[in-house]
Amino acid sequence: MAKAVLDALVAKFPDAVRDPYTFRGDEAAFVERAAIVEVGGFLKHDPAMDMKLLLSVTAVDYLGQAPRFEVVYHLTSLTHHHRVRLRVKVPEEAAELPSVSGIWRTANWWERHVWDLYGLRFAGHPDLRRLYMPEAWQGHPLRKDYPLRGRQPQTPERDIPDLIRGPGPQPRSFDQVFPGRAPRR
Amino acid sequence: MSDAPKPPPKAPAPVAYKAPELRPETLPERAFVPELLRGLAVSTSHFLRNLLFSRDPSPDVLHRRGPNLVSTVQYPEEVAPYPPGYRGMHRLVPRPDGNPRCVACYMCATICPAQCIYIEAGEYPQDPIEKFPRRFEIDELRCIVCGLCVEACPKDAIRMDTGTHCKPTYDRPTIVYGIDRLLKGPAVSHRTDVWFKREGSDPPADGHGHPIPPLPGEGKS
Amino acid sequence: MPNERMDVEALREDPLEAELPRRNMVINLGPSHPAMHGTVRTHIELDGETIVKADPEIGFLHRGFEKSCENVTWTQCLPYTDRLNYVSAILNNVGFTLAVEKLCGIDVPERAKYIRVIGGEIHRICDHLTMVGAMALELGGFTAFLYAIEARELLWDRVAEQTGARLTTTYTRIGGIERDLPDGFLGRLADTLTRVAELREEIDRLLTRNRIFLDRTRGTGVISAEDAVDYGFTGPCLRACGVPYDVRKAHPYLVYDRFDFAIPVGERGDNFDRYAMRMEEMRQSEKILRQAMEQIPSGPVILDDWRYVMPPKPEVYGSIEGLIAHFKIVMEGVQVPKGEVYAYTEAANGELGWYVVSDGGGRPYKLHVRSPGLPILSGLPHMIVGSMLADLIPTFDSINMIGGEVEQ
Amino acid sequence: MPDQPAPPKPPPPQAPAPQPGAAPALVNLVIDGRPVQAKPGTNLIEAANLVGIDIPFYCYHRRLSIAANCRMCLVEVSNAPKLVPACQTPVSEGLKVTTNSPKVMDSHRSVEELLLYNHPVDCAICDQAGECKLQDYYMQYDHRPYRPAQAKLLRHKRKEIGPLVVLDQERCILCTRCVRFMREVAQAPQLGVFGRGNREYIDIFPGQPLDNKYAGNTIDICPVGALLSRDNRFKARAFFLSETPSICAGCARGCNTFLDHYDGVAYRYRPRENDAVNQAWMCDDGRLTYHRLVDDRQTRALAGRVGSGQPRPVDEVVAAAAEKLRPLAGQTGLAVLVSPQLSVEDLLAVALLAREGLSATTIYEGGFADGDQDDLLLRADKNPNRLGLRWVAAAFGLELRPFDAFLEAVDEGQVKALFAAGTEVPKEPSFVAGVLGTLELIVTQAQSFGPLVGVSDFCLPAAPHSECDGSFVNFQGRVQRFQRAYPPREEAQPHWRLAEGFLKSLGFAHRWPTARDLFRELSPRVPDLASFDWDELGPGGRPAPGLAARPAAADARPPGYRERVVTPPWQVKAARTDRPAAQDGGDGAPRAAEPPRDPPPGVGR
Amino acid sequence: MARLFRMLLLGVLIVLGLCAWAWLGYLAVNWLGGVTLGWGWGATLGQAVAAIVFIQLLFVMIVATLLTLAERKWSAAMQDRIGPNRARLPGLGRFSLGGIPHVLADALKMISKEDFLPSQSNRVLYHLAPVLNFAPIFCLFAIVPMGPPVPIRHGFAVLVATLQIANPDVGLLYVFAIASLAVYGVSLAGWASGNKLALLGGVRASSQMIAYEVALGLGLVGMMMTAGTLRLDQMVQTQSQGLFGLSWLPAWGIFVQPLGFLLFFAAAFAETKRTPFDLPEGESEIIGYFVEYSGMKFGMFMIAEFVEIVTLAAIVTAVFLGGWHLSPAIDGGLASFAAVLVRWRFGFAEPTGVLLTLAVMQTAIFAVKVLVLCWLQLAIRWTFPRFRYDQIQYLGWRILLPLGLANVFATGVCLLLDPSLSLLGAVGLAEIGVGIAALLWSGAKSTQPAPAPAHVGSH
Repeated sequence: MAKAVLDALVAKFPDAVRDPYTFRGDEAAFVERAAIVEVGGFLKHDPAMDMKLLLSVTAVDYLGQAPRFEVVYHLTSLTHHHRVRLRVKVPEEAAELPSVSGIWRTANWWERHVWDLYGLRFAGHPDLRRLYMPEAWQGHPLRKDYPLRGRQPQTPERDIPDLIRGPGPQPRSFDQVFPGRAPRR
Repeated sequence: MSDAPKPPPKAPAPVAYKAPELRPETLPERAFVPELLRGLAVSTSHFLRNLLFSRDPSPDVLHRRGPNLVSTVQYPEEVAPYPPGYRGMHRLVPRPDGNPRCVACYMCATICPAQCIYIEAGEYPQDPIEKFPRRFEIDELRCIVCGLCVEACPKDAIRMDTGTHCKPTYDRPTIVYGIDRLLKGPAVSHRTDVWFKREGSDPPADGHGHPIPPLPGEGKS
Repeated sequence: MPNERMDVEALREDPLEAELPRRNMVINLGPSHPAMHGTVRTHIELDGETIVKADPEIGFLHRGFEKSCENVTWTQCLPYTDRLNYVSAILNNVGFTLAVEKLCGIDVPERAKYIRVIGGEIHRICDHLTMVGAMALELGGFTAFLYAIEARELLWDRVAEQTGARLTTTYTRIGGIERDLPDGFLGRLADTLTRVAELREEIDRLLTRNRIFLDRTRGTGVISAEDAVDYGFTGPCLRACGVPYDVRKAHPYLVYDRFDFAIPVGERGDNFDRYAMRMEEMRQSEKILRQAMEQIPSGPVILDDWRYVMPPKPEVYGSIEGLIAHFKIVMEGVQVPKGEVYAYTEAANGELGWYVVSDGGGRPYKLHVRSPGLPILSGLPHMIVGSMLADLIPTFDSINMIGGEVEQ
Repeated sequence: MPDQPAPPKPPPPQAPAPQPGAAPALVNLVIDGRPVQAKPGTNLIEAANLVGIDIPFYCYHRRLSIAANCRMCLVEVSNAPKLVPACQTPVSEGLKVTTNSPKVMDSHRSVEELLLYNHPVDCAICDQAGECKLQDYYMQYDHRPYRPAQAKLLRHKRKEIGPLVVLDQERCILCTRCVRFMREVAQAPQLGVFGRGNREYIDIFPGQPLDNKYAGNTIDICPVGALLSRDNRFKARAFFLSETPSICAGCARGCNTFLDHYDGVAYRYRPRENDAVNQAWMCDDGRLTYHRLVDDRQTRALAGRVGSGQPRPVDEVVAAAAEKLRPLAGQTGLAVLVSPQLSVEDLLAVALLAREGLSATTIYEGGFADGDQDDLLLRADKNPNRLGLRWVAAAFGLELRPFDAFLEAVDEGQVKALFAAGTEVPKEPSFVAGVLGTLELIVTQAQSFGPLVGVSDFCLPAAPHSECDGSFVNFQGRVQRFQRAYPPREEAQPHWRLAEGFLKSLGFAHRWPTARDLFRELSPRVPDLASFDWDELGPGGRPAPGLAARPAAADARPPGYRERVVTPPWQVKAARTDRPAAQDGGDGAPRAAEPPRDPPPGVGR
Repeated sequence: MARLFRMLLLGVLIVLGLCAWAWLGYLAVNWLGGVTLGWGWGATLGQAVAAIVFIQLLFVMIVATLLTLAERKWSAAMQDRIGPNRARLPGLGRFSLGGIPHVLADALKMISKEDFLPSQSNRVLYHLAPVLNFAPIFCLFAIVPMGPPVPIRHGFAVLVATLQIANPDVGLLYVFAIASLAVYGVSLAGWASGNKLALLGGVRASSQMIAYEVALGLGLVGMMMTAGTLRLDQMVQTQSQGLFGLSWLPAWGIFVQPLGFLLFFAAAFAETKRTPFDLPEGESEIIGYFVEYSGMKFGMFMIAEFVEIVTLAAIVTAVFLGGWHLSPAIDGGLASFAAVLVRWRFGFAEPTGVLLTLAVMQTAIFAVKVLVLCWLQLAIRWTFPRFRYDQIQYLGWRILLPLGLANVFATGVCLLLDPSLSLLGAVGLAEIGVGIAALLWSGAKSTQPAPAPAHVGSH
């Protein structure tokens, strides 16, 4: 059903949309970074597509692969009930892509979500702030190289010892975990 | 449920969307008082029923009978029964000889999403089980009662069938439960347990095919 | 901001006619506030009692759901999903396992599907009762709230029988469900539903036609259908605007295509319609439940494929094959094929989407939740700017924001 | 020192040249439809590995003779009617190999079922669970229930056959890897196969325990849980352990190892393949040296002599000790004792401290006493970095004198004060402590408790090589990096950081955020280190999806189950800004940090 | 059934207790009045002192205190709960006394809690506000007559003993004057706390007071015209007659002025600042003008609320529910019963004794009416949602005010046409009939749960 969407997309944007595929019933295609706004506008406004509902925007961090990041858009149509997934590759060196919040207002928060957790910037976003983390947070937590342990420098917290194992060799303060690398504010 | 699988029921034709009827504004609604009185009647009827009639003390709220509608369970005096299968506090299941069935395989500690189980293994010198938990501690403050440890136990050694929950305390260390407090409840044995297989040593004493009469408490995990 | 200026010139010319210097009042509703579910902070600018600007700020309940899930096995993710929308945990469980099963390409037994529907619909009623009760409570109608909570308690008792826990169920498993329904459960569930229906109708009598309630909810928090779609609304909030979109109808999953039920649709997209949607959906859910209770077949409740499902306990206790499979699943997790899927279900507040990426290992490489609450919350300023401070409360209630789900 | 412009970076070492007379005619074959080019004589397992196809096997080992008795690696080939064992079959031109046909899969499944037929239900008590090939291949190829036919055979369980090894005959699948290893590599055929048919079993000869120095390798190569270590039996489950590339500090060989650790505690060493140093083996003595990383650790800074030392903050103790040392600087009464257990980075910093901070011209060599030596791996010198010590001392113009000379000097009363980096001494420590008790001032940096700590006036906690990054120089002159496995215990710090503290207290401005910075600043002074690129072996992250990194261990096992310690992004940034710009030539820093940017709009709201 | 019996017994006990209280009150009034009369100071002072003790301290304060418990117990009964029953008195074992010890526990808690002073507050006003709120409300009860006047001879003087603290000629005007003072306490509390939300609450309270003072007054104007006086005891007297000459149908305010009753009740309810008029508190929006208060200062706000409930119930009883009268027929029966009692006790029907006994019974009737009205207020508070700020103004200015004016006009016309209350009573009963009809009609129509739209909000 949504195969037609992919076909139409490839036909309309032969340069920008590539590698359409279907996996487990999900239709998806890769979209060039610069063309996402154009493709999104087409998908929303074309009556045959009519994808008025942007379900979510998220990103994946393929650490170690060449374009490291990938931003994923899920779209659906409330009239035709077809769905499509757009994948946009974003390299780490230029972690920025155009914002679609001008097309779907819901993208506003989803793009803040991606910026907060992955550190990808959206050009043209009206209000690109962190969504969950405090503004002073360092690093972007959902990146694969963000450590699981360790404390953020601006959140001095009381030490909560592990009841069973005791304080022991567990990381306690920043200096103990990473000696000599006291972070700078 | 009968054993024979029923054929899947025939699917009725899908129903089209339909909107509920929205009625226009009525005079009684606009006039405040009648609808307010009707609301008042609801609470008053509850009030009078609960005031004048006595309460069925059945701890199962659903099955309280009579005009009184009070659904409170007065906790220490009345205890609402936990349904069978309710995930209560952990217990370590004993063997018939009183030691825990646990062999310190760390499966529960591995699957525990909260990492609240701490185990230290020791070695039995002679026992065919070889391995036992020298320490087995559960930090009940961390435990999220998901029940995955019970599912992950390959020896039926940890269960959550106590029907109670962890008692509150005033300090944190006392809420770490060790073997002494966790080991309780009836002993359990399965026919595949190691101690049935190695009564003697060299001549094979078992197999899975040999029928060994089931013991009390077996197979009720 | 025209309100913020001090019109000094005019003051000098004619002190009586000049606009008095004034500033808008800025207040923080939350993060700790009786009407802010979870811990949300809403930064509000007031002109008198009229809201000029609103900015919801979330993150106080952010627990790093995705990061946590990326570092545990697929099975261990399940307790985390309970805590997304903690009022309707089974719906989250079902959504997550459906996503993983879609990626694995497996289908669960028929009975498991029905049981998932039953658990899910019970929790849908619970969720709607919570919303209705909370709305009544925060509008001051305490009695209706407690009737809703009483009904919810009864349902949670059934959930406890079914799953072993009242709130955080951890009920489904990849390939099926954790345990079969207990004996006599369906009968007790039918009794419970009857009693819940009584309480629901009493709430209805207390609220639905009450002029005060109508005044408070009609015409407040209005959003048009176009705006709602643009903001990514789904679920009852979208249907209240008149858009008949329900995943259970549009893309039937599990066995929803076998039930006869209707999708209530509103007209105005205001708080009252959202409330009415919930009331009506509870009736429809009860209808679904009664049909499911009639149709449910017997049979296994979980797959018999040891790559995805832990072997039955006798096999684990007695055979090395079962033990190995058990160990591998516990130690390394279910080895989910490499790939990515987006699975979607109708949760209590809208489309719950799971974007799952697997690298072929035992842990999710990426697990993204499309929580229905987040887009709806992002549309909150649109719904309340220009209305009064007091309207924020029913609006906030009617979108039924669940902190755990929105903030992950 | 930092003011001087850094010398140009030495050219990176050339990749080892291919075998002379290279480019022998390659053989072309097709495995599962993929063309493969392999050298003649390569067997099918290795050839399939070239294109990322895994053929399962139990008995095959790259460094042992081929037995082909497990029958797990049977594959279909175009030139034989029956399935052939891939380990034994060399590649041939035009061969078509199928490793995933139904016939092959059925064979795998049958073999697996056969091997599990008599296997005890033991995963719960077996230390191998989690790195057991039976488990891996069962899930991969069989995953079907048990078909009961008759009782399982019972054999000896838990037979302690040597000081380090315990044997469970029931779990054994008779792959004979251990027998072959003892015969071919250890040259001590202490294990044998006894019995016939399904009563066959592996055992030692009566009255002759498995006591060879290399017997521990049989634990590593045993694909199942039949041979297990008595040392860390039941201490930790294999699936909890994370592995970190490390170096054995047991002797001057410097065997490459994996250090397996969990939650900040080391549990074992496993050999890591390195053809030039240790092939795939290590000795039992070295295997047990991980205990030094765990037991009797000295983790608090102490001030005050003879057991009365009170824990104090490290900075305070360093400053106090430096104050005491300052008037002694340049005097002959101050002796500096340096242990060759220290890493190159530690030595560089300590040498700088001795030469410039304390104005010493001689240093004394500490370290453990010599021991056994053999032809395979063991070296008499039981210290991992003696050559490095010599290099560094020479480069810093320090005369290196043996420990006996130090004792003589003490006896003659020439020594009034001692600064010891590392408390390992070649004599009986309590004897040395008694001799040193007469000194006026003893400052030590110690990693573990001992008599020398007891007589110290100031004792600082030093971190062993499992807790910091660094490198050792083995007896061949080979510089080998090791990685930090976990954060230092409690208040311990690497020797070089303690030395940095001393230098700072003595008025020097050296500051090294990481060991890498230290090495880059100081190693140009040492000509022998010039050709070593410190970043050759950078810290690893999580492997990319789909590319399951197979560690080159003696036995295949998936990477650690628990998280690794990754450098957090904010720290990398700090490290980068700290580094002098002149030396920022390499790009070896972990690429984790986002480039610094302006704050996002709306921050200062 | 056992519970039903217990509850009935409890009701009888309460009535008997009220009788005993009234009897003691009359004796005290008589005695103290006699004492001051004997000293030549006139009887007023002594009567007032006795009435203050018996009405304000022994009735209002005790009822208000018990209402704090009753609010919880009664709301629990409406909501299928039990309510507080855990506090125990030492020595009484497991008897919970229906939760009454919770009142003591509450008081203990209030007194022992930290007395918190926000750093941004105005110290003086912050401390003063609770008193400013409580004092006027406490004063309101002064003009309420709780029982009929009983002439008692003291020597040569006749002392008219009555359970009323003061009986000024301005009567109800006193109520308006003093009630509007209480809002100062609320506004000042909101302002002095230095909290924006509290300030909003204070502002809301002031505007609400302004809007509802008008309706409050207009609701009573009709009754003033009917009774032709401002004095409450005379209003009660007016209501003692039968309507249309029927001895079973009393000419209560609620029958001759149903609209006035509704207006006054609604407006007075708004004055108490309880749901649905609890905007100044609005605990789910702004947390209320007392958000920064703790301990006994908060306790004073709270107890003031309950005192206000009792006062409102008493004024409504006096003005609209016939005070201590039931109907002429029942009053007559009670008088005969009193005579029988007195004769049984003293052997002959001593006139003063008969009057006193009747007064005691009628005072108890008054008190029971007050209690029932208190219950009604609590039921309303726990059932309805809260208005919005603009809706409450809309209700006050655009519904209650015109209705009140119309009511005054209609009352005037009726009284002009027929000074004996018959026409007024007929109109009033007609209004009630229409209301009941509408209720029944809506009940019949609203079997369908589907909602109806209301008018769109005013913005």
